[in-house]
Amino acid sequence: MARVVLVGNLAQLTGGVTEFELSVTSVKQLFEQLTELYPAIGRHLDDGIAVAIDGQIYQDSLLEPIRPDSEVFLLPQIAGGSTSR
Amino acid sequence: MAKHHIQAQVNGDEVEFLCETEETLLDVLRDTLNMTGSKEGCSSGDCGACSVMLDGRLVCSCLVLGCEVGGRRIETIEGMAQGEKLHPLQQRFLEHAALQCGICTPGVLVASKALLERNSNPTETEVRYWLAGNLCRCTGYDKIVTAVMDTAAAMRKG
Amino acid sequence: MAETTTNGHAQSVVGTRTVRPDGVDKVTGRARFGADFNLPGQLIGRVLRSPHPHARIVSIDTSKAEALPGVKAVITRADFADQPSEFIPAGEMMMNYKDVVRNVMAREKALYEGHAVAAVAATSAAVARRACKLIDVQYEVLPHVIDAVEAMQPGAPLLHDDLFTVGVEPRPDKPSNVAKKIEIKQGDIEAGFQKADLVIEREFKTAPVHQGYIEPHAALATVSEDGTAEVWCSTQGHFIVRAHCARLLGLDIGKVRVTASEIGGGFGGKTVVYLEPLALALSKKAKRPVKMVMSREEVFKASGPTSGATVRVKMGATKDGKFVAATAELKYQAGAFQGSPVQPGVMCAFAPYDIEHVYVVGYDVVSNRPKVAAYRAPGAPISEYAVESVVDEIAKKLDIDPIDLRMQNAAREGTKAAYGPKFGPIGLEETLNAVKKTEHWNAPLRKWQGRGVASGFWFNIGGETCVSLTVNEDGTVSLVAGTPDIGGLRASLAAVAADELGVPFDKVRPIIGDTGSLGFNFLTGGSRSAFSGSMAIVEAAKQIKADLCARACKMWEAKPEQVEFSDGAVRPLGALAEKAKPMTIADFARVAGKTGGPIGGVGRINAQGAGPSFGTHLVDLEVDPETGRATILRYTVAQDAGRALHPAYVEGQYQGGAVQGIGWALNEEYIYGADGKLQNAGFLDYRMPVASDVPMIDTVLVEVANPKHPYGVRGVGETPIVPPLGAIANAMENATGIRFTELPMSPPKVLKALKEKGLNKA
Amino acid sequence: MRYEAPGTVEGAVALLAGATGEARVLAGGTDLLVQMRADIVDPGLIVDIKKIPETRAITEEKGGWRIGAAVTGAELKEHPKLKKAWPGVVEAANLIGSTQVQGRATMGGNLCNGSPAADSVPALIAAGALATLAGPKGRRDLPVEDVMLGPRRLALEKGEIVVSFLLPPRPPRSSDAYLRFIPRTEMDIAVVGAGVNLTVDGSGIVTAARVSLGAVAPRVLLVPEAAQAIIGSRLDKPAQERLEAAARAACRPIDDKRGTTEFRIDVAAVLTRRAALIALDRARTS
Repeated sequence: MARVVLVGNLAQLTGGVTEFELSVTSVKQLFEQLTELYPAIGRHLDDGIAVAIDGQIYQDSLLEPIRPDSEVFLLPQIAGGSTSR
Repeated sequence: MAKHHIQAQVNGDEVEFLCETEETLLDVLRDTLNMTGSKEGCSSGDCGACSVMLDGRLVCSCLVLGCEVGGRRIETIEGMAQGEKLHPLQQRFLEHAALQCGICTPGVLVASKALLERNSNPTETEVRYWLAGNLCRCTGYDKIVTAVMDTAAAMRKG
Repeated sequence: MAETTTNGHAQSVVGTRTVRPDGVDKVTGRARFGADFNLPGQLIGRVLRSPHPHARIVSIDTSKAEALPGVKAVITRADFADQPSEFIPAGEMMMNYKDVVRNVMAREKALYEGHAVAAVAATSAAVARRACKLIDVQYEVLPHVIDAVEAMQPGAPLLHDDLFTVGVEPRPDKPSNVAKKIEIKQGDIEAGFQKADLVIEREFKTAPVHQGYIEPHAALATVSEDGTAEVWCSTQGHFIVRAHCARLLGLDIGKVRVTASEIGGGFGGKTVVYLEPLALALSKKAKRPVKMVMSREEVFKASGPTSGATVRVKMGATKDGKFVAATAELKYQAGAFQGSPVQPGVMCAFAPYDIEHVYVVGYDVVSNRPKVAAYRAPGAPISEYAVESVVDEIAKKLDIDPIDLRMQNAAREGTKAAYGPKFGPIGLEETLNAVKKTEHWNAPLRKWQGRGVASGFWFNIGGETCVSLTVNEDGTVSLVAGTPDIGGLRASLAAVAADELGVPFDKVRPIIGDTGSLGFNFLTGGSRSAFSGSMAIVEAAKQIKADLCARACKMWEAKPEQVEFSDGAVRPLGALAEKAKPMTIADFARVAGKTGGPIGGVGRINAQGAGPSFGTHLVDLEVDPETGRATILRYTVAQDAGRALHPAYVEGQYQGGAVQGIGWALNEEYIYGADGKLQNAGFLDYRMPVASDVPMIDTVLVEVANPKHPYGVRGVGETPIVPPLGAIANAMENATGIRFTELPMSPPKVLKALKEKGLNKA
Repeated sequence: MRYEAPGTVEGAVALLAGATGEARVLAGGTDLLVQMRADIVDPGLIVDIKKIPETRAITEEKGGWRIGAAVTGAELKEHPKLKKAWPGVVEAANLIGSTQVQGRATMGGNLCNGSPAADSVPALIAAGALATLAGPKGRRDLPVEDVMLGPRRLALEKGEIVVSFLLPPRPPRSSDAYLRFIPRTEMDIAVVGAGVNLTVDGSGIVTAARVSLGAVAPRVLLVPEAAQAIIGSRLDKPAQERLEAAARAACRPIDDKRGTTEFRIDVAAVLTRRAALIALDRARTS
C-alpha cells in the first residue's frame, strides 16, 4: 500500500483527510481511486496538480509507476518562469 | 508641410532620406534606412540601446531629430566590424560571454568603442560611469566591464 | 577525447566556454528582435489605454477614428468573443480565459490605468496616434484600491462581483478581492513553539517590481482570408502564444504559425500575451499585416510586474539554534486579475530549512494594478526575504554565526521539505561551505559598512520539450529547438549535441524553430530550457546512433553486438574490426541515400526530474549616514548548478539575478499617486541598477550532480534572484544596527530610520 | 511641424517672434524630444539654434568666460581652462544625464526647460552668472536666478532666447563646487542640488560666497543667508552649522516620487556643507 499525502488545499475536498493508504501502481490509478472516494477532487487533479513520488516531483505525468512502498505527495504544479496561480 | 530631404553619411556611405520633423534619427535608421541594429528601449535617453556616434560624439539616436543630421557623419553598430573582421570589442564580448539576451549589446559596444577611442586605459570605475547610460538587465554588468577592460589592455599591446 | 564524465556521459565540449553560435549576429546588430521584423504593406497598430485605475466602460464610439484617412481597422471589446470562467490547459499553462480576454482588451470595466480599451491599425504611426485621440470612450469612474491589504478590507472597492474566495470553508456567500486562500501544514505548530527558547515574529512589506527587460513587447501579425495566421513576436514561449491566440481568436491551432524573434529579455514577463491577439484581430479586419510595439510607458503600465506583498513570519528556535517551528502569512498582490505567485511563495518560504512544525497561509488578492506576470522564481524572493531576515535575527540573538546557524538547520538529502516530499541530493550545505571559504567572508569592514548573508531556493521544472537533430549531407548537424534562447541556450544545446554525436562544436548549427517545425514545447521559464532541451537532445542522438549502428550492421553483414557507437563513429568490434573500418557520421552522411535516407532524430519528452537549485549570497555594503544611501561594495554568489553546461552563461545567470535583486532591495518600486495612477512609468524614475551602481559579482559554481539528468544538470536561472533581498537587508542591519522590514530600502526610508535612532551623523 | 535652423540670432528671434502657434527652441533636445514623445508638448515650430556660431562658442571675455547656450556638457568638460576656473559649473553640467546625453545636453536648454531640479542652474547661480538674452527688443543681460520664475515658467518674452552665459572674472583664491543627491550613482534627476562659490583671503577666511539650492522649492534658490553664514569664517564647525541651518531655513520642498519634504531638507543641509568644504579646499589651492 502506497502512502499518499495531500498538500495544501486539496484536503478541503476530502473532508480534511490528508493521508491515505492506497494500493495503486500508477499516478493514473491513484487519481482514479481518489476521484472515486471524493468526486469533488477529480477536476482539481486534472487541473494543475503535481505528484511527488519518493521525493521526485513530476509536474504532470499520469503514467509514472508507484511502488507498494512508495510515498506520494500531491501538490500544486509549479509553473516556474511561467504564470503561477 | 513637406518632408525634409536629408543627405548624410552613415558608416561611410552617403545616404539620402526624407523625414518628418518629429521623426528621430533612431526612427530614420530603423524604419527608413532599415538599419535595425540600433534598438529602441525607452525613446527617452534613459537606456542607451540606440547609442550611435554623431560627428564622433556618442549620443542617443532617440534624442536627435532626423532633420538635424544633414551633412553629418553617423556611425552605428552595423559599421563597427571591419569587413570580415570583428572589432576587438565585438570579439571579446563573445569570448567573455558579455551578452545574454543581446538587446543592449549594440548600444553597449558603440559606447565602449567611443570610450576606448578617448581613453585607452580606463579604470573599472571609469568604464562603469561611462556606460551608466547603457542599461543591461541580464548580465549584472560584470562580464561587460571585464570585456571592455580586457579589450583595452589587448589594444594597448597592439 | 572526453575530459570528464557525469552520470555516465563523456564530455569534451560540455563544460567549456564556447563562443555562442548566435553571438556574431548579436554583436553586429544583425540579430532580429521583436521590433526588427517588417512585412510589405504592413500597418502600424496602436492601443488606446484607460486613463482611470477603475471605471465602468459605458460606451466606445470609434466612428470618428474609422473615418480618419489612413485608418484601416479599429477594434474594441466587441471584436473578442467572451470566454467562460474555467481554468483550461493552454499548452501546459492553466489559464482562466475569462480573465485573459479581459486583460488583453477591457470588457465591462477598465481595471487599471493603462488597461487596453481599443486599438487601431493605420498606414503610419502618426495616423494611428491621431486615430486613438478620436476614439470617444465614456467612462463611469469607480473608486479604486491599489494596496492588497486595503483591498482585503470589507467595504473596499470590489473589482469583480463574481470573485468568491477559493480555499475557505464554507465557501463565502459574498464576493471579495481575495481570490484564493492557500495553506500548507506540517506537524503541530502549538507543540512546536512550546519547544522554542526564542521566538521572533516580524512583518515585512515588499514593493511590486518590474522584470525590466530592455526590449519592449513587440508583435507582427498577418491573417489571410482563409483563416491561416502568422505571428512574429518577442516571447518566452511561441507555442504558448499560439495556444492563447488560437483560443482568443477562435482559430485552429494548426492554422496559427508563431515564430519567436530573438528576445530582448523576459525574466518571466514574456510568458503571456498582450499585443499578439490585438495585432491578429486588427490584421483580420484590415486584411493587411499589422505591427505593434509597446512604448516603455506602456510596458510599465500594462505589462506584468511581480507582486508587492505583506508577509508575516514567526520562527521558534531552541537556545542552541535548532529551528523547531515556523509560521508565515503571505498577502500577495495579483493585480487586476487573480493569479499572484503566492502559491510558490508559500511553498518556498521555509524550503531551505529542516523544520518539523510548519504552517504557511497565503492570500491571492486583486487590486487596481496591472495583472502580475511571472518574474524569476515567482513569489520566492518575497517570502524567502522575510524568512532570511528572521533567521539572521535569530543568529544575532543566539550569538551564533549566521552561516553556522543556516548550516545547522539546512535542508539536505532526505530532509522532508516544508511543502511535503523529501529532498533528493541537494547542494545547500555546499553553497554555505563555499561562501564560508571565500576570502570575502573574512575581509575586514569599516564603520558604516555591513556584511549580509542569505540563502535561497527554487524548485526548477522540466516539462514538454521537442528537439530535432538532423545530419546533413556533409556530416554537419542541424539542431532545432522550440524554446526561445534568452541567454545562451543555443550554446549549451549545441555543446550537448556535439558531445552526444562526437562531432566538433562548430559543426552543429542550432536554431530556434517556429511552431510549425516541432512538436509542442513549453516555454522558456522555470529554469527549464537548458535542462529539458539537453535531455531531449540525448534522446534524439540516441535515435541517430541506433540508426547508424543498424545501417553499419547491414553494410558489414554484422550482428548488433559486433558494432558500437563511440567518439563520433560506428566501430566494428572483435573479429569484425579486421575487415571493416570505423564509419564516422560524415561517412554515413555521404551514403545516407543509399543506406536508407536522411539521418536524424527527434527528442520528444516531458522532462521530469528537475533538481532544485539552492544558492547562498554574500554582500558588503556601506551606508552614508547623512543621506541614507547604501552602496554595494562587494558581492559573492555561490549556487548549485548540478553540472554547468556552459560555465560562463551559468555565471551570467548568477550575476544578473544578483543585480536584479540589488535593484529590488534598494530602489525599484511602483509608485502610485492617490489618483491610482503610476507615477514612475519610465527608466528615469523606475530605478534599475546602472553599471556604476554595482561592483563585480564574484561567483562560485557548486556542482552537486542531479541524478535524474544525463549530465547532472539543474536549472540555474531563477534561484539567483532569491537570496539578494535578505542578504542586503541583513547587511543593512549589520551596517546600521537597524532591521529594515520594508523594501525598497531607499535613501528616504533609511535616513528616516537613522534619524529616529539619532544615528544620522557621519 | 516646421523645423528651422537659422544661422543668426536675429533669424532665430524673428522666427520665434513671428510664430503663430506653440514654438520651441531646440538646443540639445534632451528634454524637448522626450516631451514631444510623451505628448506633453506639440509645437508647430521648432527653432534649432545650434547653427548659430555664438551659441556654440566658449570664449574668454573681460577676464571671465562666455559660454554659448548650445555648448554641450561634453564640450565644457573638454575645456581645461574653463574647468580650472569654474570646476563647479563644469561638474554640474556634467551631471546632466548619461555620457550619451552629455553629447547633446546644454546649459541653455537645462535652464530654459524650467525645472527646479536642473543640475547646472544652481552652479550658474552660485557663480553669479549672467544670461544674455536676445529678443525682438534687442539684447539684455539677466542674472540667471531671475530667468526662471517657477516650474516651466521663464522670464523670457515672446521671441526671446538665451544666447549665452557670462561667468564673471575669478579673483585669486576662489573656486566653486556643486553636489547633488540621487538614489543611484547616475541617470537620476536631482532630489537635491547644492552649489557653492566662494573666495578666501590669505589667511583662509571666507571673504565672499554665493550659495544656491536646487529641487527644494518651485524654482532654484539663491540663498544669501547661507552665504552670510560663512562669510568671515574659516568654515569651522560653528560656521558649518550656521550654513546648514540657513540652508534648511531656505528650503520649501514638496513630497514627491523622488523624495519626501523632510528628506530634501535634511539632505540639502548636508550637501551645502559638503559642497562648501570642497569649494573651500579648491579655493585655498587655486
